[in-house]
Amino acid sequence: MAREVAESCIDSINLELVHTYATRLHPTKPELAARRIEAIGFQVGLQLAERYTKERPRFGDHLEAIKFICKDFWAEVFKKQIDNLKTNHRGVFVLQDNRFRWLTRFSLDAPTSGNGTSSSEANQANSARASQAAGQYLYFPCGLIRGALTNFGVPCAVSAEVSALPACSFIVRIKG
Amino acid sequence: MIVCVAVVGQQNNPLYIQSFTNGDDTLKFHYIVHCSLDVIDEKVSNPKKLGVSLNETFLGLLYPTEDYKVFGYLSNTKIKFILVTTDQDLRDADVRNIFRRFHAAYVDAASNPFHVPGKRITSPAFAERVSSIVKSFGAAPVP
Amino acid sequence: MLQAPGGAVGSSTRMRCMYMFNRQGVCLHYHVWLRPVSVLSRQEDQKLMFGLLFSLKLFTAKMDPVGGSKGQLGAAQLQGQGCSFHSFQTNTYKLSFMETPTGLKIVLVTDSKMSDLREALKYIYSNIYVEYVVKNPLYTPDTPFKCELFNQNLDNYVKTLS
Amino acid sequence: MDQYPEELRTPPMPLVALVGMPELHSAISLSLHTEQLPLNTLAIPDISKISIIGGKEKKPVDARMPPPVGILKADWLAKHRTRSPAVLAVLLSCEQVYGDPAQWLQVCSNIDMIKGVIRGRNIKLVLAVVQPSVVGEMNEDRLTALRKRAEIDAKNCLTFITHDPGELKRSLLRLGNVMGELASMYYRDEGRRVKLRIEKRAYSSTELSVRYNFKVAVYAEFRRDWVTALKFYETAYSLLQEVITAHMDLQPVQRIVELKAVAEQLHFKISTLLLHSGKESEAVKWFRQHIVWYKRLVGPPEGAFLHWAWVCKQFQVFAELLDNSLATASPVTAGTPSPGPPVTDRELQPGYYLQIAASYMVLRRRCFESAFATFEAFEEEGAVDVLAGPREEIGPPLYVGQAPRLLKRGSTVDLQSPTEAEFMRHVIAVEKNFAHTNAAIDLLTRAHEHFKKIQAFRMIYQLGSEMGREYFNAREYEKAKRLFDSVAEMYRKESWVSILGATLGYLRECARQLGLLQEYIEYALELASLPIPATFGPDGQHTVISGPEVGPAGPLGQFQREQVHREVIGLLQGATSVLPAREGETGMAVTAEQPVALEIDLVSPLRICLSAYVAFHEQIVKPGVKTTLTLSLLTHLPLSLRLLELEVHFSQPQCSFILRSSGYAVPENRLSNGQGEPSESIPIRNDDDLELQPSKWKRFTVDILPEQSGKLECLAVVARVGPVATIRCQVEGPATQNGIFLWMYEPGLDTSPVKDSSLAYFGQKILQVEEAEPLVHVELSASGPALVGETFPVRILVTSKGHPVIGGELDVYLGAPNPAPAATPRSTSPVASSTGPGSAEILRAGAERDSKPYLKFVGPLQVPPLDPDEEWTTTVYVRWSEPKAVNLMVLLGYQTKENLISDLAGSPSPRLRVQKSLCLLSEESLDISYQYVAPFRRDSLLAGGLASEQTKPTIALPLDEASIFVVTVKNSSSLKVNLHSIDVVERDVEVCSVRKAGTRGDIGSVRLSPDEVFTQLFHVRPLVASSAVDIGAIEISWSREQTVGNANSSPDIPVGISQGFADPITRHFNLSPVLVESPPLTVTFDCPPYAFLGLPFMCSMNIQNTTTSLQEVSFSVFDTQSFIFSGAHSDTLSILPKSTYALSYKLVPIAAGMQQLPQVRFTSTRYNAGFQPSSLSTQLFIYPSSHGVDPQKMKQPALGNPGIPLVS
Amino acid sequence: MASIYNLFVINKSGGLIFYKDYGSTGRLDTNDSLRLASLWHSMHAISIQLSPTPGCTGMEVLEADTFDLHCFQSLTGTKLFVASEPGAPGITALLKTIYELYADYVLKNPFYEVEMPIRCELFEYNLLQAIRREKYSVGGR
Amino acid sequence: MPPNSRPGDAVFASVDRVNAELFTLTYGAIVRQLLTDFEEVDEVNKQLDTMGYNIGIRLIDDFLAKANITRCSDFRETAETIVKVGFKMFLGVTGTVANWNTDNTECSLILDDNPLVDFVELPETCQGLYYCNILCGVIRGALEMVSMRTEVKFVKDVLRGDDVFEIRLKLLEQVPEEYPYKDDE
Repeated sequence: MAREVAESCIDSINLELVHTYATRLHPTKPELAARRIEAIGFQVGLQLAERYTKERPRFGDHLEAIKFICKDFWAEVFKKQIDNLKTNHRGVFVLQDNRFRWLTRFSLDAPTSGNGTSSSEANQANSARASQAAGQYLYFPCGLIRGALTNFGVPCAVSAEVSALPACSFIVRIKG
Repeated sequence: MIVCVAVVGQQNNPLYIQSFTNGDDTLKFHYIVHCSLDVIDEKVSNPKKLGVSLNETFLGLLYPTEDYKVFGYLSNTKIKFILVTTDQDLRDADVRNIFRRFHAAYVDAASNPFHVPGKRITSPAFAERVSSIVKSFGAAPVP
Repeated sequence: MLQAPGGAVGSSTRMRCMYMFNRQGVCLHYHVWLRPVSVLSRQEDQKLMFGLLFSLKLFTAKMDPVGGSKGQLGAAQLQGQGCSFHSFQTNTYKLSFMETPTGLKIVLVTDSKMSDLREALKYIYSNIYVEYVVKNPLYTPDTPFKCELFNQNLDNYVKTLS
Repeated sequence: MDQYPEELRTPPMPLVALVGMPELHSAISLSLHTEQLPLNTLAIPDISKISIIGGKEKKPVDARMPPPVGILKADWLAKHRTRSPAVLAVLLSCEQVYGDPAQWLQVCSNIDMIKGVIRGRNIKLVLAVVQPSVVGEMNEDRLTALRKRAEIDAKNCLTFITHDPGELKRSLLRLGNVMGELASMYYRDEGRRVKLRIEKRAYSSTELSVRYNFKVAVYAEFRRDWVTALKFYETAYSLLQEVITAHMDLQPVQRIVELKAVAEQLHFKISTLLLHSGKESEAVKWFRQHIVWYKRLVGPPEGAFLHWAWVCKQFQVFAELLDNSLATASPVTAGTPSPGPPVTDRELQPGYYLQIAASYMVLRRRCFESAFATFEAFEEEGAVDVLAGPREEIGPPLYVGQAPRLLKRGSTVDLQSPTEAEFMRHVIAVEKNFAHTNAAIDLLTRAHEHFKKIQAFRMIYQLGSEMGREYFNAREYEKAKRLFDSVAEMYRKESWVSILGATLGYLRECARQLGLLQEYIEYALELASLPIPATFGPDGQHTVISGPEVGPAGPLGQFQREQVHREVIGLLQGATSVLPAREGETGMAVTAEQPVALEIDLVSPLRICLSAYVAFHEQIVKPGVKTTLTLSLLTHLPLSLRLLELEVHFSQPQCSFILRSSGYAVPENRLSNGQGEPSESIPIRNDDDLELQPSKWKRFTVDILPEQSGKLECLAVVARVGPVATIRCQVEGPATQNGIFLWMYEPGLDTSPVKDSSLAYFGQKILQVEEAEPLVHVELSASGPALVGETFPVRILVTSKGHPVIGGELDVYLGAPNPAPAATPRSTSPVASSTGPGSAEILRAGAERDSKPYLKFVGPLQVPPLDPDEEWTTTVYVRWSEPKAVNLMVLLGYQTKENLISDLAGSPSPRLRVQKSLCLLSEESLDISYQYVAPFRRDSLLAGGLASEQTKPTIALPLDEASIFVVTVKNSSSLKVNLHSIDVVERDVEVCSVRKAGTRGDIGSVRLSPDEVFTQLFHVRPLVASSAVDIGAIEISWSREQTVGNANSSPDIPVGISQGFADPITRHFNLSPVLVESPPLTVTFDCPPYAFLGLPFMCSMNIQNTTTSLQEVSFSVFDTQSFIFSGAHSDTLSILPKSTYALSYKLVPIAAGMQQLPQVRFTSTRYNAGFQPSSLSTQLFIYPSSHGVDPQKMKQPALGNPGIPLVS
Repeated sequence: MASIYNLFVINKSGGLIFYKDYGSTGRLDTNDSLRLASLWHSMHAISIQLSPTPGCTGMEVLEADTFDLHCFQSLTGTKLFVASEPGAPGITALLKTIYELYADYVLKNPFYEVEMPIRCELFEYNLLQAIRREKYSVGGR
Repeated sequence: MPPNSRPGDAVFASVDRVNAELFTLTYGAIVRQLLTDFEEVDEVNKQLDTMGYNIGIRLIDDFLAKANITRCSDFRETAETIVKVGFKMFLGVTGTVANWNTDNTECSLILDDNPLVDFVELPETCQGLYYCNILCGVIRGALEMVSMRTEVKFVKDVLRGDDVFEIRLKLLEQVPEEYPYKDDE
């Protein structure tokens, strides 16, 4: 029976990780902060990849590796699988998670409407702010994915998009 | 008995290599291990010809040298594990098992935050585990 | 004009409003379902409310007929020390009150006939406030908030209160 | 393998013999050879030679025979393949058979003789009766008789027909079949016979059973019965093992040699057969066991090298066999299920065996060397190698694997065979001449070839190093070095430090042997910097890498690294020298005569020894602004390294500087010696700490003051390790830093060269230095519009704002009016070719001494050096020849400082440029018009003018009449203009004289406001009649009105330059030529200056005929309502030559005011041309009453007074 | 048998005009009771201001951890309140009775000056009777 | 242990849990990144403590809510709660409180194991690093929220060869609650 910890631990550490780098250490250099956070994710990705594939045969091709990420890996880390995997068959994959666990608690200030602003545009403004804010919290998972794939010999770049909280999708671009 | 174990990284650089003989012949094993990488490449590049069951991590006997047998194991993350033994005939099952334990040990070593993936493994714990595995296999220093 | 967004919509007609104060007396959250009358400006109102709570605590702590020796009236107390109170009622409304060890004060104002709300307050604290405010990465601790998720869940919850 | 005898290498072929009728032999043996199972043929020309058939009487063996002195007869195989046939075919010509009895008897006796020969060898016999022709009848009973004689059954006696090719073929075939059958029958029988013996075991020793099994196998082979053959070979092989195990007690070398020779032969056969039947893995397994079993049989030490030679040979041969079979057979598949460990892919590679062979070859060499040493030691004087004696005394060995025999010793084998000592002496003598190294290298090379095929490149490089080692042993250092170099490259790539270390050890040694100082140092440095210390587990005992392969560097480890370090650094500092390659020589050393300057570029393996990173703290700076640079050095040498100096070089040399360890005193001779000292000019900063700690960043932060714009790149650092030893190291930006290879696999957190994390990512080794702002103000000023013709001054004011202006050049030129050409000033050449030629030009004020006040502007103006806030002004002038708007462009190019240094450096300090342009408009100052007017009330009939009436009106003037010439000047500009004079310059006074009308001579200077008009009258009197009289030109001199600071000219014209306008401009206006003719008729109109209402008065027209002929002139008068008059309204009158006719009327005005007199029109019938006085000249003022008017006046006729300026 | 701890009577200006302790542990001294009274007075006022709906007349019941406090306010602005054991029934009625006693024995007492502290045995006597009658245990005597 | 607070393992059983690996590795990666960023170990210790503090001030509410703790004014009892309930609820391990000083203002929280250090081996370059220092921060932050100003530091660390993890917890003061608005009342 693998050891367990309260999920709050993960949540807190993620939260504080972002806060530390994005807000405390490099408030003025967002991309540097991003790099750092991603790097941390990357290392964890590498290590998890190592652990999670201990007992399984090698992947035949890139697709297998990606599928592994969508299924087993995601399940291990987020207790659910990726909801939708798309690809253009030219090295770009889109992994969509309709309820990304680490975004479920994201909540913005309710639009202070009632005084003029129609809630619709307020909502738009909101979701804009949301994705912007959520963005910082996705560097880490991006790193995770990239780390794992890299370790499987799939060099790639990973970026994320927040559509409507808590849904988000990760775009994997395989290099070369 | 096992005279040498090695872990070789994705870039084919040695991550860990340890021989279990008393003789001053350590470099020899470096040559042997290094050359065995060729065989691994071959096996991976065309598995069916060499009758390896597709994508199995255990690669079986790579090749015998005059005095040794060299076994290989390739993890999903392209980490190579190599055993050099003196035994004439070993049961694949046993070797497989050794490798599995060996791999497990590596995975934990790699999970050490201070171990940078792709770098040489210096963890004493790992060395400890490995030599115990080797011993359990009946390794005894050659007289 | 103190009608808060999405306030009364569909929520139990027995709810009036809710206050949350931190230990510094800052009103972290003010939620209105139904409040035809409010004499004072929002700030005044909140300040007054906090003042009342504070005095009531001093009052009860002093008044406490069973607790042994108590310092003299208004003596500073440690968090959670001394006899506190959990509700009072007037002819027009009932005020239910809870305080956490962190000094968070939650005040629920309902119509005067409302039953005991201690559990409800606890629920609001642990299952709504903690989950959707404290754990919201965008929330800076100890600052006022108006998180959507919090509001939604709160509204849904109070509907269930009779 | 090719050292094996033929008979062993190739599968045996049945042998048959022919005798008689030699002429047919070749044909027959050919056909036999091509049988489906071919037969070798032993052709015996005639019966008498029959005895050559080899083989001896088969006598039954019995157990009492002593054990043989050998196992396999040396010549047995050969004999069976070449001398003892299985079948003998006797060819008889038919006439011998059917001929006369005499011959017949001969035949019979021959047959008997043959039978004698083959009896007991049970060689099969065949009789063939040759029938060369159709003729000659067969005689059955002769034939049977023959058969009886030969004791053979019918099918072995056949007729051989040669006369017809078809028949011949058939006969050959038949013969072939028969002989084939018989042959195999023969070999079967032989086989059976021997087998029988085996079964009976009717003999004493195992040796014999080995032999017999061998024989059976061979016979089977003759029959192509491979299975049986294999079976018996295998038994033989195992029996042989019995033999050996039987007496394992210390064998004399010779014995072992023999046994192993036999084993070798048997095994060879076995593997050949296995391989032929495509059982590679079988073969491999057999070989494995073979080696495993025999490897132990080393025998006495002095003979060890023989053993290893043998083993080596086994591998080599097997490799060759495998190679052949692979060449022929289909691609092998490993893992064919069969007992024993599976055969790996490698073991099916010939290369695999060759490589092992090579290793045994090396072993052989080693053992021999030691054996030889001892042998030398104990060898008694003058001993000779008897076995190397003369041919005739040395007999070939009787048995396989035995030594040659010394014939003269005696007759028996025992006597003949050499003693152990002799044998050893012999083999050592032989071995001495054997080139082990070459042999080994040859094997390795061949292995190399094979592994190339399967791209096992790591193996290839291992072979490489093995070869290298062989060469090294053979003291062939160049070759060794070449090999090791390539090998090292590979191990660097693979970052297999341990092996690389060993290789470097060899390389360093090679360099030492070859006396290559620089390389020696490089190898040493790299070796010392390798991450070897913990290439092994942490447990103490294993921190060195050892083994025979480590070579001269000795066991690799921290300790040894440090030794190498001390040694090489000492060398670089000039303290020590390398120990000499040979005794008596002096070792290499670093001296002023032999300085060392190492280069470490970005890919050099020496980066592990020293690498440098720089990061500018800014990306972009302005020139002359201080910026900061972080320089980080890293060495992986095992011990700290103290630098004497550190030069830092930049793409802008003036930024370069030297950090000098304060402890270090520069030797005087530094300047003198010619080594890399570009720069005593380089600024020197003392830094007391230039000591690099192993694997720890050494960071310097220094200020840089870039002065030139453009990019400033840090190129390299030069570290001075010893007085005459430098290491130049190219630098990188920190971002590119991703671990120094080899070390990047070393544990420990790799910190980044620069501490500041953002700098670590974004720091650059290149700094962008911006163009300096041109801090110069150029101002152009001119006053309002210019007037065509004037020299219009434009003032240029250059003010330096902030920095000095040096070598300034001012270029002025005209461009098309705005929008100004976007193109760079250089593209459009000065003095606007762009605007129409001559439409405008740029002038400069000429110097005082200059004749002309203005010079054409050519080339740029030199601007004197200006200090900050100094200003300089100049004026250029523009003159227009036609009204046009032009863009005056001014380009100032200059530098901010003297250029000398940078000129040396080849990069001139950039010229800063300022461009200004000003759009100038020009206007025509005056427009000029003129007209001719006839004298008052005097008109001449000018035919010419009339004639040309319908065509363009040319102006015609009466000859010698003073016509009036009116010049009108209008100020067309927007400025006030001063008109100084208007004159007409006659072209030729003789032709036409012009006189200014009016009393006042010169008009002085008239000021014309815009649009104001001025008119000047002249009298023109043509003196010559001509169709085109060029009167001359109008000459107008004007100047712009001096407006000192008047409003409309936008920028005030600075007083300094107003003189540009002062001097008047003169302009010429050529008059078009006129027609001058003498008029035939002239009419002068004559009437009083005025009249009174109602009072009659006279007026008359005098028509003068200037011709010498009568002129008819008709006239008509038109009424007007102002006057009434009497007289003819029209008439024709003739006027006498040179006379005048006066036509006069009396008129009464009936209206007052200026009134038009009745118009009169004349028509000359002669010229048929009419004309009438201009209505203007025929008007008259009528006073309403005469009151107040002096009637006297009316008397005198009034002639129109010319000269009154008519102002319209 | 639910117990009553004490009784306060406050005049319209928040002055304590009557205080009786029926056995609360660690009883209040006069100063404290005075302060508590005026504190209650002001809090009572505030509670009115804070009412979300119109027509609020101020706190009637306060549920503290260790006691309940019931408060009765007469139209004249006089406030009577008692602290009782939590969940003690009928206190409201009791207060009513007490108010009547106040009317009868205090206000009708010719020597009593309105708004002034009450010193009146009759009142106290009947008060105790009433409490007893309503079957409330009073600590102490 | 405070009254009616739920026992640690009950709480642990009730909360959402995840495989510890992710947590352990993430924390490890952070520590390593910090070490690369600030080469000094002490600085890293500081950073970890700060991070912990920030976590603590949030986590406390989660804790109180889940563990159903309504008041903690007694330091002794609080220490117990941390060790028995807190560690259990979050890290799934329990420890013990020991070495109280005479006036009950100082004690040691002792853990013989904790998931943060699985797989971890300190390289010799990192001597002086308190790998788990974040815990100190968390405790400090949490306690501060319940108005206890404390000083928390590691005194024993298995990674440094000690037999247990020992966190020294020292109470500086308990901040009483007072009316924030001085102006009126």
